[in-house]
Amino acid sequence: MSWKNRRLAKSLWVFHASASPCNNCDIEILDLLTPRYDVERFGIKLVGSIRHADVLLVTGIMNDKVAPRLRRLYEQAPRPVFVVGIGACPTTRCCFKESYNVSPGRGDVIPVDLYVEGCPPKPEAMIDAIVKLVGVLNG
Amino acid sequence: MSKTVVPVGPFHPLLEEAEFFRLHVDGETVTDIDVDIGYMHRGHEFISERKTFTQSIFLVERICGICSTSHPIAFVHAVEDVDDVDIPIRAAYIRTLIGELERIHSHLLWLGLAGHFIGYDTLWMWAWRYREPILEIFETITGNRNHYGMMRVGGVARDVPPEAVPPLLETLELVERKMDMIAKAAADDPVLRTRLKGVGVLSRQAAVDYCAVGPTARASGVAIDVRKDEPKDAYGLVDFKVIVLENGDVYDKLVVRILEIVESVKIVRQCLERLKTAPGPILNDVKETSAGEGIGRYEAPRGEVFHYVRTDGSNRPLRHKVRAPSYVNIPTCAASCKGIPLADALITLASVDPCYCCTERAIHIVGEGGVRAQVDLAQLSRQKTERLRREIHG
Amino acid sequence: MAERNHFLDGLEGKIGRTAAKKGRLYFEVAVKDLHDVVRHLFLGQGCRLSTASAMEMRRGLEVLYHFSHDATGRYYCPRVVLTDLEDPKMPSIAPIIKGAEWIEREISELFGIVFEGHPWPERLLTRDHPHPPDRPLRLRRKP
Amino acid sequence: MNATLLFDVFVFPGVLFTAVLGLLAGWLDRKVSARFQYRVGPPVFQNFNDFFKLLGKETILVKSGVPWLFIAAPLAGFAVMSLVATAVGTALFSGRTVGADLLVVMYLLMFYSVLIFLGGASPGNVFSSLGAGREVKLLLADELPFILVCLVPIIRSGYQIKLSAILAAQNEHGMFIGSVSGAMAFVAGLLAVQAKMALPPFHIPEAETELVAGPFMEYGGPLLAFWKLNQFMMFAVFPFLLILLFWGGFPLAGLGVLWGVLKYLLILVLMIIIKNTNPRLRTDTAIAFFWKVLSPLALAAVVLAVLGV
Repeated sequence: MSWKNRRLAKSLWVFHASASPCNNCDIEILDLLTPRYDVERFGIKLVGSIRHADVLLVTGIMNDKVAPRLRRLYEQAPRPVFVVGIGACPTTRCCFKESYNVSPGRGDVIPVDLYVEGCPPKPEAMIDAIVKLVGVLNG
Repeated sequence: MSKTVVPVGPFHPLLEEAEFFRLHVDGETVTDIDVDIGYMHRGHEFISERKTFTQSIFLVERICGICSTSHPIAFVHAVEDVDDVDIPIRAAYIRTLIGELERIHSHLLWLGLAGHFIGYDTLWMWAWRYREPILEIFETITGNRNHYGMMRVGGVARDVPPEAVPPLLETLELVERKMDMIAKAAADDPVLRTRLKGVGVLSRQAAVDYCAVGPTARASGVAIDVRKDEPKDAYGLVDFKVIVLENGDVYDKLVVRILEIVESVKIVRQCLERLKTAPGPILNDVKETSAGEGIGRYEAPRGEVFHYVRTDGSNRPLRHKVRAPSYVNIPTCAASCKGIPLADALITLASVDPCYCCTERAIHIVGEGGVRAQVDLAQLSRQKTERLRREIHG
Repeated sequence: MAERNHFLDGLEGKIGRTAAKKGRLYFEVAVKDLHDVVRHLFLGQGCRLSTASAMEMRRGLEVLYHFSHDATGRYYCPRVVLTDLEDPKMPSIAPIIKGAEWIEREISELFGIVFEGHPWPERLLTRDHPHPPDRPLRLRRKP
Repeated sequence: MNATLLFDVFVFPGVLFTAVLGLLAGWLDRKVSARFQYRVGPPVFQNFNDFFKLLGKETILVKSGVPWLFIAAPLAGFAVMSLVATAVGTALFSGRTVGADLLVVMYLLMFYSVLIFLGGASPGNVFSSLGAGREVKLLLADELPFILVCLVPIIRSGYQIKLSAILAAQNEHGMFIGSVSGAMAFVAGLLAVQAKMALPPFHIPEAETELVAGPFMEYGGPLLAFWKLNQFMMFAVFPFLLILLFWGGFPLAGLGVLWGVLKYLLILVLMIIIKNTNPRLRTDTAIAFFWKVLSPLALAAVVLAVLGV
């Protein structure tokens, strides 16, 4: 099994799903692909279709309207797939806690494997999170 | 070919945010557009009514990530408008400095994404490469790449020490040189010109009808710019040009934004020079605001941001209405996206530089019902998918 | 101040209580005169509809339209008060200004105000929402 | 006889060699494109990692589509691409013809585009059927110039259609690219090949930001691995085809190898430069470009070739 994991660790294809964020984390994710932080060095590529993806990057507080669609998106991804919550929104819904549109106790929309803190998290923090994910894969 | 419905969104590489456009397509030409927003709203006005003015600034900042200082400036203008509060000269310069730097980084961001949308990744990488120094300037002045938390009612939170100014000027020098290179790569490239010229034209009359604002309106010949119409902060003291072009296609929207970047660099340089010498405090502390109404507006990178605040004497707003520029710019796609090929429709949607999370800060109050059962949500969504599939294969 | 009155001189009978501030003018308008005032501001003087904000007050539902006169940088805000809280009705200005469609759909969704003559009176933000809250912005004060 | 045939098909110029060379050429393309964009670019074995990772993933069959066609298309595509590689490779390297001449190669390449169309249309997905439709439009556009371009070496080598015969004619009379018609045909052929490989500015079927992933949207796991492998094998097959038809082969003796490798790299770098300096064209502008610009150029080359210039 570890050979397959090592292959997966070296070529993580990322799909970006934005569930009602303030789109700052989305821009920081795109920042990762640009010359300054270029994650293609680790073999990470942004893919257009969920079928091609290994890692599902979720940003935002997953409000009531987008939650069922996010759930369906998660079910469409071929296994093994990891879910990474980017920013403070997926973890604690930071300043939108009292908002109307998220019914309390919605932690069960999709199982999140890795949280990256920060509003928005610095690109270096996101790369560090990816390295930890790769470390977990390599066992 | 039967009339098919191309669902763009909610998760689609064209849009960083979740949006749902149903393009009714006949063959390759788009006949009708049905915009379904609502995936993004988090209820800002509902929450801000429970926060004091200073707390609410941090909330208002998170309405939109890429124009994250336009909303606080407009909100602060609204609160100051209730009592006609004046701010010190140094604070005015710092506010204009932050606002213009954000215009540069936001326009560069859109320029890169426009290149990405039409498959021209080299332009994307170049534009975003020279956006990084701007974010570095932000990090030195405010401590964070976005969400700066700089604005306060009556002034600014942090000062720009005079010795920090010279390195900022050098970085600005580098960005200005590279901007000419990018402007040449984008504006004079023949293939890009044929791809974008005459695409998704928004006529002047349509821009006036839909009350469009910002670069979308200025590219169609409507000369409106809050910085010139109602100069607040330091916009009265710095000199700059308002760029207005005529034929309103995607190519003109590109050129308007590039020229605006050049203007912003000039404004930032003037602000930095004067910050070296302008003395005085950076905050007039406002103890309390009287009852009344206040309108605050600011020229965000995408157009005029409008905040309306009604106060009843306490330090919490009674009513706080926010209207972002994309709220009026996105419907213009109904006028400019009809009858053109699918590929053009998508770049025209993106040419308005839509920011959906701004558009949807509306408010609701949670219904009395308890926690919604997980089952019926998924079930409702499945019904909709069946309806959509029948519609597509209808 | 005189210059501002000249701006609205075409509407003598229709202007109620006015409150003027630096660069802003709020004035009350009756429901039936709304169309004339909007036509005068939008078509006559070339103002741009920025947005409309609704609010529930003790004396009724107040809808405040914000018109920006870009040449001079001033805001003109006609205010309409609807006393009937149970079933508020208003003439829609969308036929005159296409840009007002979205804002009127949003207000009707949040406040329950019915805009007569609106080309497409459907929900804006809570369409296909699994559990759309009904008229959430009303303060639930029993009339 | 069949032992060497098996060796040809499966090892040397056939599957194994083309796959490895294709994946390395694909890496070179990604690396040079990254350098164009001031980026560092992926490590050398990135494409191999991607391929083996995709093999390990789960395959999802779409209920609403045609499952058997959904699976058959990429595998048939792989077979077609390895056949073309074998035919071109054996003629190029060892001068033997393995039962395939230029007409068969042209037919197989056209059949590969039809396979992409079938693969895209089989699942009922809106985006992939639109992408499949665009694939056929692109095929319609670039097929005419490609056929005209292939006519020129046939005419210049005395109406021979055997690949080895074309190569032999070039060894005697000198490379076709030297002549005026040969050079024009080579330029037209380079652009037609750029469209056949769906590289920018002609990557219209797989426009990532418009149609998500075009015909390959519903593919995941091993099937997607084969589609990607086919695309990378094209990086090896098409430059070899151009070298064979216009540049006088790839002798395996002594100094000739260096000259052959240089020709291959030159064609590859030309494609990468075209790829990185042009945005995507719209379908109708692409068709207009091929029919109004490239076809007359190729037609002129054919006329000149007939006149013997």
